[in-house]
Amino acid sequence: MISIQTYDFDAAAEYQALRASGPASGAIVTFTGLVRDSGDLSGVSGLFLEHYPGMTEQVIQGLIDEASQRWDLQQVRVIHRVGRLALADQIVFVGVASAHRGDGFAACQFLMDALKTSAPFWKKEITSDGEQWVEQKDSDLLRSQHWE
Amino acid sequence: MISIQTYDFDAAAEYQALRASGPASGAIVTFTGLVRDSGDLSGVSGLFLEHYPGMTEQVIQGLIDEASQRWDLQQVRVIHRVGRLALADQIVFVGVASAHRGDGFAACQFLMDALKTSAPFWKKEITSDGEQWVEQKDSDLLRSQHWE
Amino acid sequence: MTTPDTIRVRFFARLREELDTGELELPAGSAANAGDIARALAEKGGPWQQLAGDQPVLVAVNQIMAKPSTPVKAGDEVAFFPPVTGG
Amino acid sequence: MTTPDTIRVRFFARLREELDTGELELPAGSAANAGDIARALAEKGGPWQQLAGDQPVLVAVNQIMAKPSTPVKAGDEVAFFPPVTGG
Repeated sequence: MISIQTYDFDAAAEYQALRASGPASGAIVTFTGLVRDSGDLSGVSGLFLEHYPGMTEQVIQGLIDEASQRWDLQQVRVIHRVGRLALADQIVFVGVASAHRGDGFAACQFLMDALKTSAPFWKKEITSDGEQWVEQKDSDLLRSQHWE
Repeated sequence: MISIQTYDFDAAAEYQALRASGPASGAIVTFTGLVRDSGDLSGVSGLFLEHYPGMTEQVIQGLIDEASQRWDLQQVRVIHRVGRLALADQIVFVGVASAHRGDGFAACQFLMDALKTSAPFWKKEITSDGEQWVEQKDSDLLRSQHWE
Repeated sequence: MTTPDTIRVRFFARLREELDTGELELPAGSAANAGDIARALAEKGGPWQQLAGDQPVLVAVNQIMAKPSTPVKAGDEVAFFPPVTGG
Repeated sequence: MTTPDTIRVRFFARLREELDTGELELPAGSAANAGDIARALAEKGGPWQQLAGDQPVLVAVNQIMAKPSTPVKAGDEVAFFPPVTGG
């Protein structure tokens, strides 16, 4: 399931939903991204996140389909927030339930790497001196190419 | 922080503690292992977990120290239950807070792989037909060697 | 139902801000592919030039990642945006 | 404080069950290393033979993973157990 939303999410409720995915699930891997104080700029006090409604959901569904073909997964959950976020706010959640931990770790990491390079989201960092659109990282591109 | 305990843990509280690790944390990766219905045996209704008190904690502390040297981590939490567990019960929790997701994923996966092959825990599967000690998996040894 | 005779062009993030434009419409006959649209808009000068410049600009046609050579026709939605930075 | 003149030997999991023994004490002078202890106990026969057999049995000395050649002395704790299966 995919949610793109301005409001916060409850990571605990998402974990419980993954845990309820059935008696074959032996592993739950979750990733949560938080607004941290230094990105391209230092002294970051918040972010503004823009996305391309419609396309974003399609791209993420494609990534989940690909992950489900490559690994043996019981359940996948992706949440991405958009709009204004403050320092330490939750930005993104990727959770995977699987029988074996290897599949769960690989799928969760693949989805995060691919989200960073393929899903139409754009992040602007806000500091007391102003704001600036974040540049795409070469390291993110390399991470994503690793899965191809 | 390391806990070896017979009682259940609250994954939501552990996540919140990792989230509170400070404004430099941008990534939280968690792994939770659950009792699943098929392991070496099928129709598993529960597990019995034994450990070597004292040595277990030392080994896990050594693994956390190693992970903290290899990757840039803000906080690490390991919980492992022992004693009798039922189907779908939580067995183990490894949570890592880090600035960047690459460090968090690598450290969390390293700790789980190493726990499986280095920490003195032994698992017995319980079914309606009886019980049987689990054999160590070659796949776990290979996963762990990957980090050496 | 009548088919629209225009192409909807959208801009996101830094591009949207620098062009001061979220979307516009172009007559469908003016462009055979996404690259034609970028080149036509670049002729407006100023910040529009970056659509045909050296800076990486991504393009999607009907909400699917595309290339300059991807054909476009009446009723299509073409979007230009910078490399993505979510997650 | 007097130094104990024995070595504490412990068994875990399947070994503990098959030997029907969680721990025992041996006189310290009887063994120079962990392998000596395994071989001495294997002479008890029956399930004890596996301590010197082909099945993998791990050994720890003073709660640190060790080898048969690891020296042991009075007051040490030596543990034998199967390959671990936690997590």
